[in-house]
Amino acid sequence: MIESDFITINVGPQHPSTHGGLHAETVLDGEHIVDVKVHLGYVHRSVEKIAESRTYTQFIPYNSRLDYLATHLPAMGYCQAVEKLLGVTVPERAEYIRVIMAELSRIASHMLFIGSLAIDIGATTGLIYCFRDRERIMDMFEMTSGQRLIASYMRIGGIAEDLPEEFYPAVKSFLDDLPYMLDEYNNLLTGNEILQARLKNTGILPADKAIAYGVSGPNLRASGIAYDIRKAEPYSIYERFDFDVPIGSKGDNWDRFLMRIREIEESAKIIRQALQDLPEGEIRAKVPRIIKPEKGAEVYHRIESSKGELGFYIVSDGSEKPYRLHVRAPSFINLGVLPLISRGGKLQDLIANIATLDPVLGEADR
Amino acid sequence: MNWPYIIFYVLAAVTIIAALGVVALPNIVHSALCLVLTFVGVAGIYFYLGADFIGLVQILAYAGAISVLIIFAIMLLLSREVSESNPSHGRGKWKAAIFAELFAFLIILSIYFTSWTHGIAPDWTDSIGKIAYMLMGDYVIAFEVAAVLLLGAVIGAIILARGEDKR
Amino acid sequence: MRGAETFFIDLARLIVTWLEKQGMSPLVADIVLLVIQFICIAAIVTVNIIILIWLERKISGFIQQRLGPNRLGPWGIFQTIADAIKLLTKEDIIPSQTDKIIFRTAPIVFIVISLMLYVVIPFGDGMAIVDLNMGVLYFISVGSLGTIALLMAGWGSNNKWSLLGAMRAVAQMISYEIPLAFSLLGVIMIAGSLKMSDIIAAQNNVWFVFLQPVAFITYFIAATAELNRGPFDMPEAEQELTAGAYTEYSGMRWALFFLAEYTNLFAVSAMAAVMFFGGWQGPWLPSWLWLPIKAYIIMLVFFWLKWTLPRIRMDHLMSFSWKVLIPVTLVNLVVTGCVLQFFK
Amino acid sequence: MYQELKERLLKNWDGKIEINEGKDFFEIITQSEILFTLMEFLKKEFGFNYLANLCGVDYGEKFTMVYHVCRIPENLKVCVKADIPRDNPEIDSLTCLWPAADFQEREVYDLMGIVFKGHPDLKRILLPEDFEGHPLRKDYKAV
Repeated sequence: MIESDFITINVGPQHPSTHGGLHAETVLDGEHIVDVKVHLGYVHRSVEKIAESRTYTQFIPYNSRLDYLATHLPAMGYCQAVEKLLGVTVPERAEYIRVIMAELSRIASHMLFIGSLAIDIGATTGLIYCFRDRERIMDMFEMTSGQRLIASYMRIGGIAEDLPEEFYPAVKSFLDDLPYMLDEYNNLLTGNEILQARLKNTGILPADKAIAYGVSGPNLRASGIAYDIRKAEPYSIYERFDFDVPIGSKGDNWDRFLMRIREIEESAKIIRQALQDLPEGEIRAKVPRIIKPEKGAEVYHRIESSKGELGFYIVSDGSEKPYRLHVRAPSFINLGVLPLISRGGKLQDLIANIATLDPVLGEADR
Repeated sequence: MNWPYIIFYVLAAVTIIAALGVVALPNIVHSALCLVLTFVGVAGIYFYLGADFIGLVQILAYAGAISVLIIFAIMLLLSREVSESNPSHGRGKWKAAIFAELFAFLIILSIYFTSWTHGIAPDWTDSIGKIAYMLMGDYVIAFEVAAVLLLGAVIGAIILARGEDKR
Repeated sequence: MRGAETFFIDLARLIVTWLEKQGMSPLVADIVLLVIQFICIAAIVTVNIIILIWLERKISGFIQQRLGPNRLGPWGIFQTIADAIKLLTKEDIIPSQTDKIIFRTAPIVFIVISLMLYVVIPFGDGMAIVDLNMGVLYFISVGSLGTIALLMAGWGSNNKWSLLGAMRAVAQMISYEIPLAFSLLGVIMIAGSLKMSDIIAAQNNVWFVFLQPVAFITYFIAATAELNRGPFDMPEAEQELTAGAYTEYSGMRWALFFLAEYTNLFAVSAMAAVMFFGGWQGPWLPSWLWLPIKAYIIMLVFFWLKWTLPRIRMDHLMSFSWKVLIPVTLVNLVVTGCVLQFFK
Repeated sequence: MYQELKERLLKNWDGKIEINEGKDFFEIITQSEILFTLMEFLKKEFGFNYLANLCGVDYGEKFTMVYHVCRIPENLKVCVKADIPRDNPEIDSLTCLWPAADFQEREVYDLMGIVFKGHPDLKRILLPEDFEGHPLRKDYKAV
């Protein structure tokens, strides 16, 4: 009997389907994956070190560059962490606007997920459709902050500026059109036989493994664990909104894909309620110009980002700069599960697995 | 010397040179590709002789499928040199030479002693219909038996190649 | 009207008689005519491909709600020509660790094989270059040689992605040749001939697509796989194998592969038109316009599929061929044979 | 639940651990020697199945490892802190309890220079393998 050799190929860091500088060293037996090793650090910017030499306010824009696909979420998480450290209460209106922005970011990120998953498995057209719709969210970000991709709109104690007049009709028409957009995705992708064959029963992540590996966010919920920090430990004003936490059953790629489509609907629900209840008033709390939390104060604040549990651990030494700032990046920890779900699959499944884990390398490498 | 002869000699030359390449080239993939060329050359000679059906089947089955499978197997083994891929390479060189010479001698003898007579060229305008009637008429049992035999060989090969259930 | 119909045939006759008047023997004149025909085919193929590439980009743009090429010439029609010039003037890069001979010959082999397919295609009434007695068999067997070119490209590049792409190409093309040939057999059984002109003549009353719908569908699927087009574009698979067998190719060598793929695309579509849609037969227009029209309509479906569907997985692809397509085509053959026998 | 946890913890490790309540997280301050057994206890006895976060802090004279452990989906939260001497920065790896620790411990090793005993593949993860120094230490001088 002739034994064939294994082939080791480097999927990335220069590869069209690795969502940035991800490097998966893959050992193949023909088309079968024997082993995968994840190498990171190709876009490491040492954000945590930079934080130690920036004041609390100066560090805000760096957050938007962590998860640049859902720009408001990390900024919101950071600002809330600092507010917790200071004990600042954010005005009602600012909280509502934050929630609207955060959920719009989540929708933008999930739309990009669907689009990039589509193109990763060869459906080029799906990408364009999702990007076309995501563009409208980008336009809304531009209206509010002047920036499309990496808006730094959040401030410690509130937000930078109030919503402009043209924002309301834009977000309303977007929400009205959203069901049609989702219909289009469902017609083009979800109902597609080939896509279902590619995603169903591939990259299975059982619930116990998902928890043990620290997987969070939609990837964890796809495995059937109803754990959403917005529900489990409501931050901001999330306890006021009525929304569901969709869960999957198997934790395969198909569940992870469906999770995103259903979360878009839930996010839209939250935005609708927030728009309805949006109060008038202040948009920023009175916060001293130079922020100096008390010495020895520390906080671990976590929010439900579009990728999972995004945590900020901040230690203060009483100066105007954080003594230590650690970002618990969901993409980084979710990637740890890639070898587990890819082993024994096919090379083409690996691409789908990377796409459905939805890593953002700016966040994973920091 | 007229046109048809030139065509024949060109085809023969291509076939023989390619066949020599199969055995002489050091790189195993090169020799496999030469094998394809040999098959195509032989197919050309079939065309030249008027056996167009056999010529096309030669291209379809040998050049298009069997040689490709050979190259496929070579690629899977991932070794470029003949000496690497064959552990018994170079062993028993002299014995091989003696037997090859004996064989060549036999062929020369048989060529020499055969009385080559030019037959009347058959009417080949509908060779395919005749082949069809023969396969499905007179020789149907032999044809079917061969088919069953091949099926058995394919199933056996698959079972052998799968080996132990690895995955 | 009559003049338009036989325009090319009259032209060919004129050339031959003129050559014979110059004192050439009929055989030499025929060979000269053949050379002219080959040059014409090469020219037609090139122009055709320029239009095809432009059309595919426009159609993909339409499907994806973009404009597509729109800068050079009206509706961007000269974009492909500009691209061709760019590709021609690019530096010819041959990576140092490649198998030089194989790397260089692979694109040439591929384009030559795909051009050879055009020899038997009847572009109009009596306008095949050679109306071979077994034209269909020729088409299938020469088409099967294309695999070797991809293998050579994949092996010669000395790149793991390319090797994987080549292995996929071989597995895919060998598996799909069988349903391709079997689905054409149904048509051949009804027509009772392997000759293209006979098959077209047999469709005088009714197109074979109505008599052999199953065969047409299986042919279409198998042809998509043979052409390496989406959703079966395994060997290239930009998103997985980073263009597979073509990874190391650039400039004109890469363009040759591209050209060969489109050449094949037209040949296979023309073949589908001949086998299932009555070939060059059609009212009003001259016959040499009908075949391209039918082929283009079939190609539009190929474009449509490619730009809509995701890529299928390799093992699904193989099991689809062996477990679905081949049994279906075999059953189709048996049913066709029984019906033919019954109505004889 | 937290009350029961407190009682059991004090029973097992009285004097060796310190418990702070009333914060966002139920906080246990422990020593690096008993960290592993404590964590194992938390996981096995109280079902803290989810290691949310771990990171190191350089306090100049010592390092502190901070672990945030949760039990999901009930969302019980515990923060465990352990000091490590600066001259011998070693602590037990938690990879065998929570595979989630794998990447995070490699990150701490990479940036902070804390060695995790029993980690299967302790290599730099974010920085190149030939990088010198550990940037998140306070005495690291960025050029």
